Amino acid sequence: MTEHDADQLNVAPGEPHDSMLSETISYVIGLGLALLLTGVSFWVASTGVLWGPGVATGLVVLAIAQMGVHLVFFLHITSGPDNTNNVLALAFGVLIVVLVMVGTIFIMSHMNSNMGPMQDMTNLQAQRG
Amino acid sequence: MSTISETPALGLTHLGSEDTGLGHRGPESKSIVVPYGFWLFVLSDMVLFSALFASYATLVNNSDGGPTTSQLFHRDLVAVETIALLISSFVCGLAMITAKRKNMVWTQIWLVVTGLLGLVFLGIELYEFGTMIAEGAGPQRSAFLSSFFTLVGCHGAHVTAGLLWLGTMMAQIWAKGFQPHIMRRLLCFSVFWHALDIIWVAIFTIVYLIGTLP
Amino acid sequence: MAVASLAVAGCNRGILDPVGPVALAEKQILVNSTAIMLAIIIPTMIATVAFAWWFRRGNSKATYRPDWEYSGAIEMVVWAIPAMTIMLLGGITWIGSHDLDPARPLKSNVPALKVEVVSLDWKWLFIYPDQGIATVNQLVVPAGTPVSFRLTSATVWNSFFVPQMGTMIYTMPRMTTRLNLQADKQGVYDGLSTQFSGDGFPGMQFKVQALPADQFAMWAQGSKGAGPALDARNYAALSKPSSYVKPITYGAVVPGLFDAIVADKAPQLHLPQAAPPANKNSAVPAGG
Amino acid sequence: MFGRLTWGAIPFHEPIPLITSIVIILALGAVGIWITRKGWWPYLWNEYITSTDHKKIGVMYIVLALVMLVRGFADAIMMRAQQSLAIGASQGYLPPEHYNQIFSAHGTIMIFFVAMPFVIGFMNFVVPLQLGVRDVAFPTMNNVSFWLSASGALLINLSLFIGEFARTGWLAFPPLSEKAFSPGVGVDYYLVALQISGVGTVLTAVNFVTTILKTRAPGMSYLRMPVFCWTALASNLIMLAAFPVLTVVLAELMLDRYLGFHFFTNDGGGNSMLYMNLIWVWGHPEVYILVLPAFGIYSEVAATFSGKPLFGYRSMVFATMAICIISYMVWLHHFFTMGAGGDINAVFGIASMIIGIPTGVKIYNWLFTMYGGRVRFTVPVYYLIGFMLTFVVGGLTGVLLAIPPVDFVVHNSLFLVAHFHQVIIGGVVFALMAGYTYWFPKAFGFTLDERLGKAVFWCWFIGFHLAFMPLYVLGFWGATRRMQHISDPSWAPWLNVAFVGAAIIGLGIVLTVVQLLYSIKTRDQRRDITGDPWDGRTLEWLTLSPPPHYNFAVLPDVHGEEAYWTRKQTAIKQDQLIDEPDYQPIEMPVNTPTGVIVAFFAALCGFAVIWYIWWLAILGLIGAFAIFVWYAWRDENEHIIPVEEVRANARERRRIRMEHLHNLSQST
Ligand code: HEO
Ligand code: HEM
Ligand SMILES: [Cu+2]
Repeated sequence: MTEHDADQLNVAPGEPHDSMLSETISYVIGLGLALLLTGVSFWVASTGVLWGPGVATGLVVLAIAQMGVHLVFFLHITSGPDNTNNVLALAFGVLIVVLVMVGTIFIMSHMNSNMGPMQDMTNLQAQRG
Repeated sequence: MSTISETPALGLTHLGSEDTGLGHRGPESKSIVVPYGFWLFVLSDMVLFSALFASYATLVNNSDGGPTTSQLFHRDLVAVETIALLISSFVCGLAMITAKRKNMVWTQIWLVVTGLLGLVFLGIELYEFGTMIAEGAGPQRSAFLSSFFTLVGCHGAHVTAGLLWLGTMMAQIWAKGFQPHIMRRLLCFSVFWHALDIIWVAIFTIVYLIGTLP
Repeated sequence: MAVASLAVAGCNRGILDPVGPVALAEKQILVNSTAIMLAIIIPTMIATVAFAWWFRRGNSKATYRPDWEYSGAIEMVVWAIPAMTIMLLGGITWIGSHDLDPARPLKSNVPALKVEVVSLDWKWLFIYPDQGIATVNQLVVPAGTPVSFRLTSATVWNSFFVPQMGTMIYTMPRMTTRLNLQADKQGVYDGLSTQFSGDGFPGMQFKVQALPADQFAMWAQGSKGAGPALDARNYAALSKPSSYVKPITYGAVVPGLFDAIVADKAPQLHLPQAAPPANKNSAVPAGG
Repeated sequence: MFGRLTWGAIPFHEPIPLITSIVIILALGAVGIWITRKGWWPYLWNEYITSTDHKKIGVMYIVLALVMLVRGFADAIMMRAQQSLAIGASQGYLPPEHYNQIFSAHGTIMIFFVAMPFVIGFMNFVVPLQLGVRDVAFPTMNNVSFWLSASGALLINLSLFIGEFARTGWLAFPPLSEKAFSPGVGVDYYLVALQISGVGTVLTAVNFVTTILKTRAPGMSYLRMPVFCWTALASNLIMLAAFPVLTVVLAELMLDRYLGFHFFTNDGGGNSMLYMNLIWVWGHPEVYILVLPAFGIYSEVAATFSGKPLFGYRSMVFATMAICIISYMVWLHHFFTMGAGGDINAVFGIASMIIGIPTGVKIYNWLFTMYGGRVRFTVPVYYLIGFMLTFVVGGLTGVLLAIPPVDFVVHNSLFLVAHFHQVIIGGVVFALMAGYTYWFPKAFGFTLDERLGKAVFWCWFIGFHLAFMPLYVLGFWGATRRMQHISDPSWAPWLNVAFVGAAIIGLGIVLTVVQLLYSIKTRDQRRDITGDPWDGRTLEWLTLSPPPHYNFAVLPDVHGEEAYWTRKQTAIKQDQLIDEPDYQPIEMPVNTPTGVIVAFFAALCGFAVIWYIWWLAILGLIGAFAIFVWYAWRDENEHIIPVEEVRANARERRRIRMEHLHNLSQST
């Protein structure tokens, strides 16, 4: 079996597989979107127009969007059938990343609020008072 | 050799003959296998960063009476860093496109630009670290700063490693031309370089922007 | 109050011999869950031996079914039975984790006794904030009264555990954990650290004495003012590494010592009433 | 010049390590001289040390594991002796600073340098053969991975001669492991050795996930992969996801110790609970990295020796992948007693128990594999049954530990020690011994002696129960782990029983060596000529024993779920092989010294870091980079095996195969 056959059914991550023009256009679009999202992020973080408590969430959403842009336009990870394995691996990776981060933050915030020094200060005051 | 087979009539290829999932066509070619392995490695690197992010998120408030996020970070510098890295990633993509067409001159030019922009990024980061340490806000100051320097520094170390790799790649392309195995490595390099961008997006959002919200 | 401790120690049977509500509940959960699981595990073990033996190659009476590899009914059963068991155990776990959460105060008509626990290298300091006294390696509590512990460590991690009273909990530097226990029977119980803390670790044992409430009050009153005082100086002497330390009783404690230890500020405790002379015998390193 | 390294680092004044060191050095010297005398160095260098052949690398991993098992066992028996002696008034023969090094070294070595290399060794040897391919995806990297593991093991053992080992348990919890409380080099040895071998493990994971997902024989779809390959896939996915976290948490501790950072220190706002959290993010999945391939081995053994396909293949695969994912969601069960609160404890407790469901399904599937079979009571089957009897009890105690109110009274006790030895010995070690017996003829062309093999089994089985069942009892009585001295004299009888049990295990280990030597001596009577000594069902039995470097002259074409069994049956029925295929020249990866050199620099650099010899560390790093560039410069990665050689070998093989086939069709 030739490499050519294989390429039709399966691509390597990061490998663009079109004509020069469309490849370049894909990168240009990617760059444009990334710059746009970056700009919006910095603007959102510094403007006073938006409702404060929502800003952090907004920034996270923008970051996720930008990561998506990088994945699609720079790393060429798409949902096409030729990309199944790449996407599966990515999904596994994302799952683990989420478990590690969310799990740790969830656990550690409980630990800190149950046992951290902050609460002791309030106790101290409660006892004294 | 060992070729007891129940249906000798069937040939080696099963293209389209069975709907049993990927891999029924036999081992993939190297041009698939190598970047795929590298992709897995990059994903495990992402897990590594997730642990660093988790540490940072846990320790960010433990400044031990020392400086806190909003006193330390300068958004304008970070904006420049971000743009440098973004464009570097973009130019790296251009280098891939020209490399595929075996255009030596342009490939080298784009790779040089990629590297220079990476150096700009690294320079700004080192400058930031330098001023912080000079102000007494080094990693030994508090748990918050330890985790900050480790997280951002680890990304910086990746960029440094990437630059060393880039240099090696350029030399190889120069000396050996666009042979298939060189092209595979170049592809891996570009995956690495783009992935560093993705991690940077998380860093500037979580550390620098959310960290300095009022 | 001097109950002959050695006679009692040594023949207690740890968590199988609970003396308070917490330990009792935990033992029951342990026994019940074991029984529930044994109900499946034992038949499984029997079937393992039986199947293997019956279907041994030499047995001509066993039918050989070389292609039998699937049975929907069996599949369903082998998924369902463990799943049901886990649902049952999961329910117990959910309720038990909340009911027996160490931080949860025990229900009682009697107000809880407050004790502050500090693990040192390698001994236990117990501070009675309301009584204004402190002890080392000897915890005296009134029987039938809940005890509400706040715990921390002045060095590395340890874990405070009195097997017959139930629930252990970590003591960690700069952190405060909480624990609520009660001894209903009077007696002397073993206590120890279960989290390895360095070379003197095996000597980090202490005794718990559960006395009737009135005797406890007498003990507390009698100790007050008698013996050395635990001030910043004495505390510094006490914190020097030592192991297998004999019990000590302090007749006075500087207020706020526990919180100062949590804040890592114990040496800075300068309080007016802290003056009595240092007790030289209190913290002699004892080899090991 | 030499950092903190002085003559004082060598244990001249401590008899036990000194004598051990001298004995080991003499033994190594003797082996070296013997090899030199026999002139075997070139052979070793070409056939093993620089080999990129997955089978050779697998064998090297297993040899490493067996050697380290002896070391880890020596530690264990010393601990058992100490705990039998140091009761009441006696302090035993080991002072705390020594005893504490021993249990730390035992745990570290057993997990990282016995269980891991053993499991990885089997995956190396078996997976490409079962997938019907010629090697792993990245053969050179495979060699590098092995040597990185080996240099980790080297550093740990070096701590015996130079300096000391950590006294902080196998997971080195801070703040105890921080500079303030452990100023010596022990923890540094621990950290550096694990970092180096950890890199090797991540590379292995990349290699095997790629191999399994991207290189399989034609026709081998996912649902035709042998279960061992599935478990290997799951195990490697966990490695890929878990080891980076270990790298991070160890690096953070190193930064604390070396550069004065404040991740886990008591001062500066550090938070030691974070270490506990992160190390268990890795630590819990780690135990499933070990046990999943063990389950795979049992699956192969059960099917082969029952003469039946595995019962419930699909649910086995599903259970494997379920464990793979859930194993990542339960880590908090190792610190219920930290005080996270009822909600968190309950959630993680229940999640932990849920693993019992797919595990139970696996047990029942093996059970029903035997049902209706013709079970041959070979050594691997002994281990299978021994496992099923032992592991379910260990699993039961695991589920008990996962109930927070129960864990509150048995955490850190000898009950816990008994639990994990029961699942590790009864689950992992038994599987490794079964696999060792099962695949030995494939690797070396002759079988191991049955009788001695059964004796070894009984030693492990009886020894294990004597050594660890008493610990459950002691755990209930409040006995805690890591005790250099026991205060309560009434525990003595139980501790003595445990000592006897450990000694019996020791006898089993000795008998393993005897079995090996005896089998080598009598190998001519126990040759495996057919390549299929057990009437196997998976593709590794299709080729020669030992297989040629390239495994298969032509990649086998897979039809049906049991790749080899199906074709074997059809061929028996038709009493003929298919027409000779069209042989092609084969491209195979060339040998490479990269692994040894990288490992050399890694070990050098690691040693320098441990002793603060900074110039040497920098030299090591430069060396490593130079290797990278030099290696990257190579063009020729492969050599060609000419078609004549392939054809000649294959013809010979066909002839043997034909005879075997005749015998088989005559007998059925
Ligand atoms: C190979 C290694 C291995 C394996 C397979 C397991 C398997 C399990 N373990 Fe264990 N463990 C292992 C290795 C360790 N564990 C530890 C510690 C540990 C702790 C922490 C205790 C503490 O620190 O206080 C808990 C809660 C568990 C739970 C479990 C559970 C629920 C399983 C389950 O996977 C078991 C599932 C199996 C079952 C249940 C039997 C078969 C099922 C049948 C027959 C079905 C029917 C049964 C039911 C429905 C119940 N383990 C430690 C301690 C580390 C340290 O602190 O140093 C180690 C090394
Ligand atoms: C060969 C028989 C074995 C014996 C007799 C044995 C014995 C022991 C003993 C006595 C301890 C110390 C318990 C304590 O703290 O009081 C221990 C701890 C431990 N063992 Fe084993 N063991 C054996 C095999 C294994 C194997 C095969 C593994 C893993 C693959 C293993 C992993 C561990 C671990 C992780 C610890 C904990 C170390 C620590 O506390 O930091 N053991 N073992
Ligand atoms: Cu676990």
